[in-house]
Amino acid sequence: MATDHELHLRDRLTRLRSLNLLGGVRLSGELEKLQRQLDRIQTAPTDEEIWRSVELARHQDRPYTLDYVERLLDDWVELHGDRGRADDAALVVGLGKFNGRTIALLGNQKGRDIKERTHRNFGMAYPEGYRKAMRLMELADRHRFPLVSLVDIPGAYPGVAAEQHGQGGAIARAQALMSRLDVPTVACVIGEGGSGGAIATALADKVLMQENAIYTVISPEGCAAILWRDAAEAKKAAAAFKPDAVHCLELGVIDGIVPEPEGGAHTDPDQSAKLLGESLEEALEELESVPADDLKRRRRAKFRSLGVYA
Amino acid sequence: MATDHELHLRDRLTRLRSLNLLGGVRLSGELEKLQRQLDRIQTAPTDEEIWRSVELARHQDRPYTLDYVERLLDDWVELHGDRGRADDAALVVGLGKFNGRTIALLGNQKGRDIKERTHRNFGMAYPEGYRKAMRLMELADRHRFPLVSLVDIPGAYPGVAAEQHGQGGAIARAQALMSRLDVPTVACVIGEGGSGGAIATALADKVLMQENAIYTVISPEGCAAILWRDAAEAKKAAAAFKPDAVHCLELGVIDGIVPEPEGGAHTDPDQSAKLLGESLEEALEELESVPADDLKRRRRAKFRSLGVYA
Amino acid sequence: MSSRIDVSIEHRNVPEPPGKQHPNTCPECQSHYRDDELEAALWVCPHCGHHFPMRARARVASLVDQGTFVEEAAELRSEDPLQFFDLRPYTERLAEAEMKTGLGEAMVIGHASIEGTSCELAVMDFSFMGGSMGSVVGEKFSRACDSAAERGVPLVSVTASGGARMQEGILSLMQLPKTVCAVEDLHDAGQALISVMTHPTTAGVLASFASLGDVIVAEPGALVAFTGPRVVQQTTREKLPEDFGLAEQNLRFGHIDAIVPRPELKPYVSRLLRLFARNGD
Amino acid sequence: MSSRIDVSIEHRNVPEPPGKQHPNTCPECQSHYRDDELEAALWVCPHCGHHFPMRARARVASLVDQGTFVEEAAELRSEDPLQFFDLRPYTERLAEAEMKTGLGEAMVIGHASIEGTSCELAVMDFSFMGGSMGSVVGEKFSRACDSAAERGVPLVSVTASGGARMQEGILSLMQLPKTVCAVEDLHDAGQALISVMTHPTTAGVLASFASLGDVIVAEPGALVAFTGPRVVQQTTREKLPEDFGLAEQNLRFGHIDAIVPRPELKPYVSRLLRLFARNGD
Ligand SMILES: [Zn+2]
Ligand SMILES: [Zn+2]
Repeated sequence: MATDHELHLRDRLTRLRSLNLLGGVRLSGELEKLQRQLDRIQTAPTDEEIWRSVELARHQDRPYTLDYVERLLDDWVELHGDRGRADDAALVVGLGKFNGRTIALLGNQKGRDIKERTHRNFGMAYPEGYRKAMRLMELADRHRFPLVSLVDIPGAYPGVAAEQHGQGGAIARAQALMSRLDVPTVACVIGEGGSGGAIATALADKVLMQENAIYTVISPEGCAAILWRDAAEAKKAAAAFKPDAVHCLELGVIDGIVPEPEGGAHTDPDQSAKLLGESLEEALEELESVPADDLKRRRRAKFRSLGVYA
Repeated sequence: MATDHELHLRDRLTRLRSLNLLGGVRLSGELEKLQRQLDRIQTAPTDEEIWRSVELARHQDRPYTLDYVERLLDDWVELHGDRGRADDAALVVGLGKFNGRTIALLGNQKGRDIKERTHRNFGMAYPEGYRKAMRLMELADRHRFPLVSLVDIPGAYPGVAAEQHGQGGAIARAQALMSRLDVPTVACVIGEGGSGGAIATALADKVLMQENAIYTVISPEGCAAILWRDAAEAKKAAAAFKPDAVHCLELGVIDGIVPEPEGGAHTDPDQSAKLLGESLEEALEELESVPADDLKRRRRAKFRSLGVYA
Repeated sequence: MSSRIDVSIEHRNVPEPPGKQHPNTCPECQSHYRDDELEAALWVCPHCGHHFPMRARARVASLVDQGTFVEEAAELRSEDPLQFFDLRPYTERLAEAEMKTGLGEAMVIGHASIEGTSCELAVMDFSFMGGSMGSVVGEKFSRACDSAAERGVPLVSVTASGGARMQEGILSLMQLPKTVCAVEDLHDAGQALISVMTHPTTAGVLASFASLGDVIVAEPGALVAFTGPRVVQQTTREKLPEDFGLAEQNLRFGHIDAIVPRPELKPYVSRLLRLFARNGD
Repeated sequence: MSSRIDVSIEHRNVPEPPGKQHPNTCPECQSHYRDDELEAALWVCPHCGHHFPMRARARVASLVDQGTFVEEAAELRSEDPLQFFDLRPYTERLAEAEMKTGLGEAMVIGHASIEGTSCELAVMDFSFMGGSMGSVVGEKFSRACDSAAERGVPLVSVTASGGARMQEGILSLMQLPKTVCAVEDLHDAGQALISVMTHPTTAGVLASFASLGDVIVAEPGALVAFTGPRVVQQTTREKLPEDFGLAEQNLRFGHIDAIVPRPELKPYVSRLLRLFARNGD
């Protein structure tokens, strides 16, 4: 299986090498990075390992957005409010210095204890949260701050108010805004990248995943409940739709994998932050050399190329 | 007094003629138009006439936005909603054909009977209404439709929800958006142009007033209640702050006066619409020949030049 | 962790199964019709106005000037990138859907004219796997945007979708940003998207291109919600408002521009097409 | 027509007169202080934290690095374009305000550095005719934007305003679009506006530049409302929420980024200035 998976990756590498890269769709350095990823991955994820990722991605001690902010940014100023109705604590936004440059950062924020979890709605934003995120995106664009988005949301929130306040439209418009930004954008799934709630803030020039993060169109439980008519078959569902980072890389959905400490990000938050910081820096440096028009064109072309059909 | 007022206008004309028109602030044709206005006005408004304007501007039979839409536009499609929380009936927005071209039109809409007045909150928008207006402005900008704004609002609405939903910010942002539009914009006060509620949708390339409309920073009653400590002194207040069209033209606040039928707009809505249509057409034709960048620059320069100080 | 489970079932807002009721029986007033009666009435109940589901080809025929529709990208078919197997293989489900519907996928695209004005169309069909958005739906919509941009005409989309194409996993989610980027490219080319939402327009389709229409209209009674009432009720245990998630609620909350009954849709869209036709350039 | 009257009194959200209470007596806890005590405490009650009004020059001194403030446009004075006369002539009111405050108008502008970072400042003074925005306030703010753009530094505004300058009639309203356009020009020049709202920030100032800050902060307990509680209550006859219109409510409803107690304001603004300083270009 390991060999099999490695073959897949090598195969993709070969195809990338031979590809006529239309209109600069792929950023330079892609091949080298894929090679490095390949060298690093020793074994491909088995069904058991996929499930372990699901568990680690949801681990209650896993570092959240503000844990990384604290370790990676100087002069952090959190901003609040959608300038319309509310300040949604499930999604934090702000400005800070990252390796000397000002960046705009947004991220889902889960809670550590039951009170904070309720306050932050388990990281699941309301439409007001997406609108706050859009405000930060506009601020970033206006002042040419690169945008970093940390994604960690079980899924869009299924609530009465969320629907009444226009959740579908808010998620659509957040993506549309990201597709229009003239600044470099990097998204990283740091835990659960759940469905529309995740993609709302992940239409980025570079999309990364931490090694044990998952990225899904529906949670394993939700998928199992529908297709197997039994939410307990979640493990089976996960094995079937493969939400792990390696498979996402293989499908071209993400651009790179951010390593975690042995045993998962929660075992060593400082080291996790260091590794995340290195990947973000690498991505930003590469993007900062690209002209704004090209950035936007490449970003859209990348997402418009996703899908497999005949 | 008539002569006196005429002298004022002639004086302004003389000053305009001698002015070194910095950076194309004033649109060409301004002088000719002022001359025409001057020729048309036989008598300057007395205190009595100012108060008559106040009464006519508020006349219960005065044509409202939709009365003009019906008479001036083909293929009218009203659009609804702020894409967030509500559809505010106090402010209508839509698309239609005006003399063969598609325009975006927005306007305050008062009600005719008590039920409609309540439904439309007497034309006083909530923040949701300003956000709906902004959505139309963005639509106009995206598709290069000229924007026409008809202003008819007693004043911004003093309600609990209006404050909680961010009325101040909404009015500020509506203006900011108008200052950024790349399309020709014409605003016309067709009744009451009351305070922040009016200016929210009146930061236009050309600002017109109907002959008997009023444009005020505060209603006569409000001003009287504060300065004379008696709302009944409204007539005195109106005479003091001069909200009529001729004085607004004289102060450089508006660019032209739209004639009304003898006796006021309500006496002949068809003729009122015809006269309004002619003025709008003239303004749009002039603006349509100006490059987008110049439009925006001139628009901002015009508003930045308003005020009298030493 | 029960909340986690509930929370996640957000991509399957299929309307309640009609039980044993015949598809030609009106679920609102129980009137029963012959096929040709319903077809003649555009699948709107002549008695109570209930809007029955409408198939993609019938929808196209009801909107365009006769004989003007030219289909595009009809040959596209889904692959099975995950070799997905639940109780049955994805490939089998696809084959069955094609057999049942006569369509290669849940969306039909092409160009046409409506009351004499040219446009591009992208019409979904709920009968094909619940109108779920997989790679082919995303690609077809994306091509429809490009076709509209090239021809310099507006795009009219008619949506009907119950959720994600789970069998394509994360690639199904990626059709959201894909179609969003396609709309943005269409807008940059100066063209409009007119979005017509029919029952049901939910989940990923609502959270992407359908909500980006320059004008958005819905059919009466259509469910227009990211998460449908059943899942919301399971999660929140709240009593839901009577019209929760319906077009009527969406209009009241400011999310759509109008509710247009099916018989009025063609002239309404036609009027919009005239408005969005380029101003003489 | 009583509703019309109520509706219109929206530009005079002056806080309730303190009655005969001495200005150095805390309205919250009744503690009384000597001038030098209050000055040393930045006019924040050492006992309960109540923020007393702060004069413009004191505010500038509390924010900038000592000796770095250079005032601009101090010579501007209002004219009386309407020859406005209510119970007294406008010119008399202006002269009295200048005598009382030692200021030519309700706003002071200039450039300075804060913890070593350069910026432009535009600071209002409520003591000058209730901080009402007439032509000179608008012009000074407008010039502050240009000065910031020319120097390539952010602009920090500190607002305190009870309403419109009614005596300048419609020209007072025109200061809204004027200052809005100035902020947009500042933004086009790549510079930021940091908006600090102090008690009270209402009416035209709130409905124009103050709400356009890239970052907006308020002092604790500040009234931040287009229409103040008194007029809203008169109009709606509703019982108002406890903190209606206060900074705290504005934070909860998403209108401002933070509430910053006065002693923390300088380091907070300084941090923002470092963030908005151009990234190495
Ligand atoms: Zn029926
Ligand atoms: Zn105290």
